[in-house]
Amino acid sequence: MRGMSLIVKTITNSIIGFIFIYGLYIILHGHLTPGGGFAGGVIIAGAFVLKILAFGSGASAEKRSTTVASIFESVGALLFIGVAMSGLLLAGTFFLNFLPKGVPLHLLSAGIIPLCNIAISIKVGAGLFSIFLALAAMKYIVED
Amino acid sequence: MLFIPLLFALPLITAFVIPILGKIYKPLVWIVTTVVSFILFIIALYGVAVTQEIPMSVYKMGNWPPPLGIVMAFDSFSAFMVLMISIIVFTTSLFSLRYLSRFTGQWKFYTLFMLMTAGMMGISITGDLFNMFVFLEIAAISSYALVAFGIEGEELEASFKYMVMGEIGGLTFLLAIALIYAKTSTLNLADISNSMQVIRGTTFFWMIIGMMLFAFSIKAGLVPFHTWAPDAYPAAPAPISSL
Amino acid sequence: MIVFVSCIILFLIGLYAIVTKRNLIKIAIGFAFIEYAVNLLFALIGFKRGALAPIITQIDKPHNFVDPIPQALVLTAIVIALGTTALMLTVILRIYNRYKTFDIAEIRKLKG
Amino acid sequence: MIELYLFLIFMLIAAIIAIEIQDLLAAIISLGAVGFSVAIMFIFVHAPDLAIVQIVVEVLTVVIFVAVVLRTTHVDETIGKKLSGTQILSIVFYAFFVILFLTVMIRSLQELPAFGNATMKVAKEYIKLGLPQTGGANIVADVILDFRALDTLGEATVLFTSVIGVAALMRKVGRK
Repeated sequence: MRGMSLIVKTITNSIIGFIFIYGLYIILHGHLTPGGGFAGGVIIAGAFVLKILAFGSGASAEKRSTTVASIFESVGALLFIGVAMSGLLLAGTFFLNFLPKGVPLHLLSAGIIPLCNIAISIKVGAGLFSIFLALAAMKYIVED
Repeated sequence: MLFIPLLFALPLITAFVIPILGKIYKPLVWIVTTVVSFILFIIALYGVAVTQEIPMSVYKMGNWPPPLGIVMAFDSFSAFMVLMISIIVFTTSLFSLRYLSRFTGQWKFYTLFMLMTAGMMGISITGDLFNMFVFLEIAAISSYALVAFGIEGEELEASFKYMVMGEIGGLTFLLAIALIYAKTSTLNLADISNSMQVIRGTTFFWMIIGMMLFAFSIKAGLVPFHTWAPDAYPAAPAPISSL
Repeated sequence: MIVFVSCIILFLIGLYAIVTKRNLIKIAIGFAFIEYAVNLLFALIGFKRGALAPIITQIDKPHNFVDPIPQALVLTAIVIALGTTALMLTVILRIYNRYKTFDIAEIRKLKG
Repeated sequence: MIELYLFLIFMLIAAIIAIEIQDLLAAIISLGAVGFSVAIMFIFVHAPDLAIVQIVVEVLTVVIFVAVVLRTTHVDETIGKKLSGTQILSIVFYAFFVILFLTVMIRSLQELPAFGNATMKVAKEYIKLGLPQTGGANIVADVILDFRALDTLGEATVLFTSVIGVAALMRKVGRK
């Protein structure tokens, strides 16, 4: 049997959703409460790490997740710099907070800050997950 | 003034795109890198032309006034630095193709190369102390990885040695930033030099100067701290040694 | 004053590991300590007695907050430290795979 | 502030243990103890953002360290061996350096504002302008993602760099 014992697998299955939702909460409320894109991204990456540790994975699955993670990482980074560049292109200044500010203390407020949080969380989650895969799970990355 | 953020944003975007391009069609990576470094060269030439008319232009990130936001200061010295960097980067990427054919994983090389370019561009134009540290670390981390790119024994050892020296320098710089912030309560370089005039001659002043000198001389490989350099240069892939 | 000096002592403990230890993992741990020391010193600099965490919960009350700038900078510094630590451990792992030892004295060229 | 001093002492003891112990796994656990006490001290100085990030980063650091040690060896063979000449020399050098550094450092730390009295020249502006001009209630988030967003872009780039670097260094063969 690959991975850990049945008890670990069952518990993992039942809590992994909660970890995910907690991470999403931290990301989306980054401009109102402590936390933010980085912490939430790491928590979501932690959910994937837990899944791999509990269930184990084959070499092909690891190769596939490395590819997916690296694409997600690039996409997150591009989103972040895209927010910055759209400030430059639409309003004339790099990193200008060009969106409407909204009602203070509400979820939909603070202009570009929640967008940046989401972009950072995608980038950081994917990046740290691929560091984990490279250092802990896989033997080597084989170039094709 | 629009060209100033492009100097580091363009290589950053390229670096973020390359991992996707590398999965689609490999030769595209080299073409994109070379084209981008040529565009950078043109921007740098334009920047030199601008400094002939306006000697000092300040770009405010996010339109925040100087002590609040991060500013980029572009004067004739930084124009010269940017021009030098872009020339080296362009020629290096032009001639890197044949040299790199011996290595595997070439798109990773080009990603790190572009990140290093972005870091060095950022160092030469930033006007904010902490931002300088961040760009310094981008350039440093990508160069540690590039020195070890061939993953042979010598390269790994050189990279580790370089990493130990470089990180001691970087963290000393961060400690100096913390102490300067505690004293002056600002991070803008112009502001800091004004405040430093006031406390000139105290122990604190000399210690900060010493720590900064130590950090920069490690980074630049000056005489007492040059021990990493002879190892790192031959070990690195030849295009990187040129930087 | 005492809190600042304890941060400096942690800095010196980390530097001690880097300068005198021969084990590569111990050197990496030393770097982690230096990073913690600088981050902690930075966060302590921004502390203000009797002030609150810089998060606004009620708009109309007067705000008495600790300094938010060191917190923002340390946030960045922590992540940078994570990046360097990961890269350093990768290099250490590859060095071990090649020489089968963590001892820098046995890895011929790393001496000094 | 007595709790802060207690955790500082705990942190220093754990740091010394981490450096001198022979079992590398135990050293890493002590590293984790130092990191978590740093996280708790962040809470004492009212920095909840930092505490959260420090905790998640610490977990990740410990996981990476343990992964590397489990793939290699967890015995530090160099502890207990006789000190070599270069080592004795570096300890002597280090002792001189510590004396010099501590005297200079303590003298210059006395010129700083005392603990608990931050100057906050620029920070006052951030607190005043944070909510009205950026709309974020968390001032730290305002600073890192709006006032000083370039730093955060740099931070994300550093992480990207190290991920690419790890991927580049974990290739199976370097040369064709």
